[in-house]
Amino acid sequence: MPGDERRISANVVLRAEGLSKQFGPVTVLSDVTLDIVAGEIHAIIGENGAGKSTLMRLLAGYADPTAGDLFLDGAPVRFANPHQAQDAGIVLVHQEILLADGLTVAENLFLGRELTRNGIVDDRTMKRIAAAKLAELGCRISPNALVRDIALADRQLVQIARALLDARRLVIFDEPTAVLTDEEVHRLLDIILLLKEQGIAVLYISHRLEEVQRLADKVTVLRDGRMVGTYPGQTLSQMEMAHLMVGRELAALYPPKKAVPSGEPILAVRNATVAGFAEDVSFSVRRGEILGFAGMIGAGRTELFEGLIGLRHAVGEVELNGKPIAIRSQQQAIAAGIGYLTEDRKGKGLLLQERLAPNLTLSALRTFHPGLYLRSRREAAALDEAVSSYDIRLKSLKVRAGQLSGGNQQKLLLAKVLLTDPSVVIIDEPTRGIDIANKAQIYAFIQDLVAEGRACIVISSEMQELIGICDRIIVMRRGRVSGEVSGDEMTENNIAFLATSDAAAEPAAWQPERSLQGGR
Amino acid sequence: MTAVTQTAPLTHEREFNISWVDAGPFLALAALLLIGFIINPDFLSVTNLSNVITRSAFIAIIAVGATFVISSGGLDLSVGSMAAFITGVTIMFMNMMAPDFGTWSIPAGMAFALVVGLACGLVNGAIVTVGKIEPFIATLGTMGIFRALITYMSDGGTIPIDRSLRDAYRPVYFGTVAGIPIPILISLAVAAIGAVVLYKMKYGRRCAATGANEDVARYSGISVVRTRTIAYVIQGACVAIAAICYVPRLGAATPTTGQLWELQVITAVVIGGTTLRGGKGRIWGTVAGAVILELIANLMVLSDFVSEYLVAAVQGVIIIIAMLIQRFSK
Amino acid sequence: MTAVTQTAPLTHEREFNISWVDAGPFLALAALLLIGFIINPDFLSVTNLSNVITRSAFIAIIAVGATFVISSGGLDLSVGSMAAFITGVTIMFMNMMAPDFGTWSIPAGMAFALVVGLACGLVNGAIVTVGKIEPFIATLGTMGIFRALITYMSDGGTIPIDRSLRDAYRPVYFGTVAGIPIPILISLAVAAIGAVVLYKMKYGRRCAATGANEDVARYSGISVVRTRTIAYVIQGACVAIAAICYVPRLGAATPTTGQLWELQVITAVVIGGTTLRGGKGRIWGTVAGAVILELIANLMVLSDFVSEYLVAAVQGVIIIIAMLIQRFSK
Amino acid sequence: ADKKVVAVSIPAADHGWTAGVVYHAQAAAKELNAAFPDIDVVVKTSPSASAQVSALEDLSASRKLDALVILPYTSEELTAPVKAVKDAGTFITVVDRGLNDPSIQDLYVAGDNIAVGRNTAKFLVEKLGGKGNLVVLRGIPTVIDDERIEGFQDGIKGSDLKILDIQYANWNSDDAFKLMQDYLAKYPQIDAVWANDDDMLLGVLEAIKQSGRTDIKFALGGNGMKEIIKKVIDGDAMTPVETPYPPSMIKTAVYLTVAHLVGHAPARGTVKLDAPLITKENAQEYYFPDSPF
Ligand SMILES: Nc1ncnc2c1ncn2[C@@H]1O[C@H](COP(=O)(O)OP(=O)(O)OP(=O)(O)O)[C@@H](O)[C@H]1O
Ligand SMILES: Nc1ncnc2c1ncn2[C@@H]1O[C@H](COP(=O)(O)OP(=O)(O)OP(=O)(O)O)[C@@H](O)[C@H]1O
Ligand SMILES: O[C@@H]1[C@@H](O)[C@H](O)OC[C@H]1O
Ligand SMILES: [Mg+2]
Ligand SMILES: [Mg+2]
Repeated sequence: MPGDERRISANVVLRAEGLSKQFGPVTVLSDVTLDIVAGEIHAIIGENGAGKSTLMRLLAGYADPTAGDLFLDGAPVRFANPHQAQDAGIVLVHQEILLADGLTVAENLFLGRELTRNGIVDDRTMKRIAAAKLAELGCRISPNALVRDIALADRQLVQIARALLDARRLVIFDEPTAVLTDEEVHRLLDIILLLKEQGIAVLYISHRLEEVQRLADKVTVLRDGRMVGTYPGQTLSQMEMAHLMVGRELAALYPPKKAVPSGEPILAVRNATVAGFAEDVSFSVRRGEILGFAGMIGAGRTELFEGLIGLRHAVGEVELNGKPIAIRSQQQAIAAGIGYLTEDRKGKGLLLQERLAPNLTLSALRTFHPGLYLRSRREAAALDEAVSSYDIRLKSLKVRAGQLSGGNQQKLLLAKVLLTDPSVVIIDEPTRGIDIANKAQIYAFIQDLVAEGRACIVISSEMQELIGICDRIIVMRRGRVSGEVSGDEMTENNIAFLATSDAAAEPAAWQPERSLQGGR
Repeated sequence: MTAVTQTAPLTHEREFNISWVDAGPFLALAALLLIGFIINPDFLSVTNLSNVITRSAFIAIIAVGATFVISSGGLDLSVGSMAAFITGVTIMFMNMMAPDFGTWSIPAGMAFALVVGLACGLVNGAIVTVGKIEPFIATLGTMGIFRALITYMSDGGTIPIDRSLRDAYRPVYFGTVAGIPIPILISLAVAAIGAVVLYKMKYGRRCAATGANEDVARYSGISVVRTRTIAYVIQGACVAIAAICYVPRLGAATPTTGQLWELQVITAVVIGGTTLRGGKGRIWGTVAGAVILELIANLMVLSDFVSEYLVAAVQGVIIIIAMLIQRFSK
Repeated sequence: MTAVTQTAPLTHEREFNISWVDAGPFLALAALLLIGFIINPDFLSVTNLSNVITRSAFIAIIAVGATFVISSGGLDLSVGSMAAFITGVTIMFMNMMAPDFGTWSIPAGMAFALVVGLACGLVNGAIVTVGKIEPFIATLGTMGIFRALITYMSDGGTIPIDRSLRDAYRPVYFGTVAGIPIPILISLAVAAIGAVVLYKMKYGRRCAATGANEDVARYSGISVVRTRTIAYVIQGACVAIAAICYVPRLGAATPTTGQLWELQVITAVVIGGTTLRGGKGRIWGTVAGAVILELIANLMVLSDFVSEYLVAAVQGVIIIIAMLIQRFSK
Repeated sequence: ADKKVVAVSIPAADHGWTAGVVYHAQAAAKELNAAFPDIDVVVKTSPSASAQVSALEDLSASRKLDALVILPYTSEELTAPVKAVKDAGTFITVVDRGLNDPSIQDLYVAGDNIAVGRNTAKFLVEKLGGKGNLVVLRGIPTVIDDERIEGFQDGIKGSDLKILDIQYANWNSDDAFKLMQDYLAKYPQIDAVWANDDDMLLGVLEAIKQSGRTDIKFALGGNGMKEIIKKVIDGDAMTPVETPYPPSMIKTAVYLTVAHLVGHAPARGTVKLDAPLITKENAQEYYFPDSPF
């Protein structure tokens, strides 16, 4: 079945033949052959670490293949750098956010290809185009905003807009929707269809298989760096895709729900306010309960919880196990037994240049290494244990955290937070950029950890996942709680209504989150 | 399902609050002028201010260059000794030309100074970018090299400018145009050009991007090597311009010329609001920073209650306070 | 098609495979020794090497502290004048105690020096972390302050140690244990302790994490303020230890004591392989760096082909070359 | 009537000798301000030549100066600025490091640097019997340093004294200590050392002491630092002589200048402090145990 279309048709923009990539002794990609056809949306799917991003980097000139060739319009080609690929009309939207924090949105959009008039940069035009491009994507941030001050989702949109400026032959989207809300995703998919109409080839990577199913004309599946095959898009069900990716039967995505817990609340929050982001939020969570927080990006959920655990300035009352506590720093939160797993695992979660063991114990230094000294043997054992119990896939225990694939980084982060033995675990976007098999595992972990008597709060922009795992969901809108659903009320419609109704009524006044100076 | 009604919406601050960040150094400057006036009313006399600002011109001009280097993510410790070196070779060049070309040797010498400055900058840039050596160390190395070269060329003594050129050259430092001292005009011109390049030209964007995030710059097709090297070359040109203005002031180059200027220059840049981590540079803040430094020194001379031994301490304290004003005006 | 079979199970390979990165400074050191020997065989004589390494002890000890500061993401320019300040007050303290307590005032003075060092470090740390001022500027400020204070306290003169204490104190610099000069032993001890703290203790983790990524550190419950402040305090303690060894060398503090040590210290740290951006520090590399610097100076005197005027230039060139060796041995 | 202003502009205390200058200048100011109610002596230090030029501008921009006593950081760079002050009608006293144009000064108070070098050299030629190996430590590249070296080289001319090596040690005891250690490592036979400043001599002596070498017969300095004069008084074998170059010359200069202003004694011309050899016999005259230098 692999290689439905081995002949070079006139429409093939880019052909990859026998591509392989090794990092030192480690082979991450071997013998991949691919035809990318103009006006076609070609999805690449595979588990975390299957080599998708690596393949895309080879195609767009960011890295050199160890073996294999590329053909542009049938002629062999070699991109010495991304610039040459860009000149050939090939652009890549990276999985990681690659923007300069200290520059404005417009400056980032046009970085390296500024428009000038008589040698002077034409800021007015660039800002205009930037605003227009962003609006097309449904992003309403100002082109003058500093990238440092805008939310992750907006950054992703800026990155997409940047690629679209240059889209001529082939646009590669590497998990563009991981950090986007459903609404933003819809808009992006429309734009991608528009690209297709214009005869532009699109390579599309996503772990959200429903998107793949909606969009893809062709689907190529990678497993462990090797091609499983290329298939016509519409014929594959999501289940079949998952099966091809994983190579075995998958159990259900969501674990079966346990009885609704009825214990005493562990954590109760009253009238919490984080200036500029969240106002007057009250809720409580019980032992054994999984509480969801839904809302659009910018609803203030992340900031609310960063406030509650002392990473931002916040006011309000917090009770833990019935006793009021004041948390002024993340240290105190950890000591009190509240663990927080950040949504920004690369920027705030892991030391990417550091090995795995130090990353694993970083939050738990105090308890894990009693006394002054590090217990390196204990640390090594803990890593072994984490690797096996969280099923972290790696090729060597000596790799740096940054070299793990996204899903495995997320598992490491989960292990890191749980090492502090929290009684309340707050997980912000638990499965962002995570493949379906890993997702199921992470859901199972969440289930396990509440089964041990902890409480878990899940913040997610994927309604499906909240509905799938939570006992109860609180919906936030513009910094306030707009409602709460549980049991049968937990439907996409209800949640969407609570999350957006007001915002939809007055879109002009609605500004996505922006970090305000008041914070910290 | 329980719906909660929405009360007043959260306020989001306006995008366009005239940025206090940029105003920081100017506020510090204003505070200093006020304090100076209280301590000694002569402080605000036209002569005094014009003297002080004229003096700050050297540091300001060099610091404009340093703003490029620092914003591109580099650092240059060699500027002081580079200034001495350029001053020295320029004077030697002019003296050599003087017998044959008379005062024409002054403009010729200026052009020569510029060429030498560009070359020195290129050397620094190449060591840092091609040699991939930490800028601190690379320019510490060239600092020693330039300083030693001038000591060697002067045989450990001074290199005075030819008497025949002295008077013709004098106005470059002591002259005025429309009442404004020429060095002030030159430093304003340098700053203005610097601002245009940094804020209004492609190169400026690339410079800031390189300093803000090298990977992003590289992925955006910006040559980090080229961008950073050019920053050092700009720095070299600025040092040369400062040297050109400097010659008539002291009339000689000595092995101690320009000593510790590098610290003043970096201080001016940082007081001006550019961070040493790289990223966006603030040219006008830098100029304000240079003036602030010179004003502090001036204040020390004009005020009488600080023991001469403690001058450095008081300066240190004032600089820290200026930075605090800077920071908390944010 | 090459299947990626996971054959051997994952093992914790020993952390101990000698990495070339770490070897860089030692290779540079070896190269230097070789060149030195070729130029002048006396270079490798026991007396000469022992002199030179003993001399490098101050810089090495201070630089161990600087490795902490730099790896935590800071910088300290004040170490030289802090050393002068501590030397001065310590001598004054000992002299004051001497009439009543005799040679007991020496250990008392040492303890006093340590306390002063810790306090100075705390001041630097607080300005940087609580005041949130760019370390470069903050410590440039305190550099002026310490220097001025010592000048003030000494009335600008030298502060010699009491004759009655001199001989008792002398061995701390000039003495040997088992043939090894005491300063060398002290600096090895300081480096060993530093290595344990940085590599084997929790604080070391916090320090490296803070320098590598402040956000990750904060989100992991590490207090950036506390960690970085502690690094400055460690630096203060190291400066105090260096000062304690320094006193008997010349028996006096002068306004020039410790001048430009800060540059040597930072150079040693960087030559040793720690990057100024923060993150991992390399204690033993730092020690090698300090020795390299002192060897270069020594080589300049022992060799005959460099004019006295050009010494600084040749040193600059050698430092750059050492960095290149360092870099390309990676 | 208005007070008469006497500005004293000197280098900052960057080594022992200049520290002595600052001490004596401040002492003079204090004494004179107390003694003469209508005289105002202000002392300003500058850490570099260009800072000193600035200080001159500042001093004369804000008040009329009746007199300026200046110890120029460097000669070349300060000549024109001092002339500008002079042209405004100020009485100029120059101390120690001369200006390039002597016609500017009304009064010149200085030591004799050539003599410092030459007298030391003469002593060595005589004591070593006109033959032997020398090493020399010099200060920083300035005219003063050059003059002393020149005087010294002049002094040994014609003898068989040989200068094995000469390097900068920046008038700094630490640098001198290291340099001397290196000289000792490099040369197996050294008969005498000359450091052209006593700060450096301190470092030299420590290095010699540590080495335990016996070949060095003399280690001499210059400047009249009290510790060294004490050695001469005590009959130290290695440092039996010294040349004076007292930082108190600044005090002399300030006193003379004020005397001129208040009309007690019109002072003009040159006061050259001699640099005779200080020996055990006359050392007491040069010994001031209470001065910081
Ligand atoms: N520089 C590197 N050195 C060593 N191994 C690397 C390096 N970069 C990537 N890898 C490894 O290559 C494999 C493939 O990574 P890649 O990022 O291509 O996966 P992916 O399919 O994009 O995964 P995800 O869905 O999580 O993004 C992973 O096992 C990763 O750890
Ligand atoms: N979160 C932190 N960030 C920075 N420094 C810290 C932090 N926690 C502790 N320290 C400092 O690190 C050093 C070791 O303290 P730590 O608490 O880790 O050891 P411990 O013996 O486990 O202490 P305790 O008994 O208080 O738990 C102390 O100086 C402490 O002040
Ligand atoms: O500063 C100089 C001093 O150190 C030297 O020894 O004597 C002359 C002075 O000018
Ligand atoms: Mg990927
Ligand atoms: Mg969020």
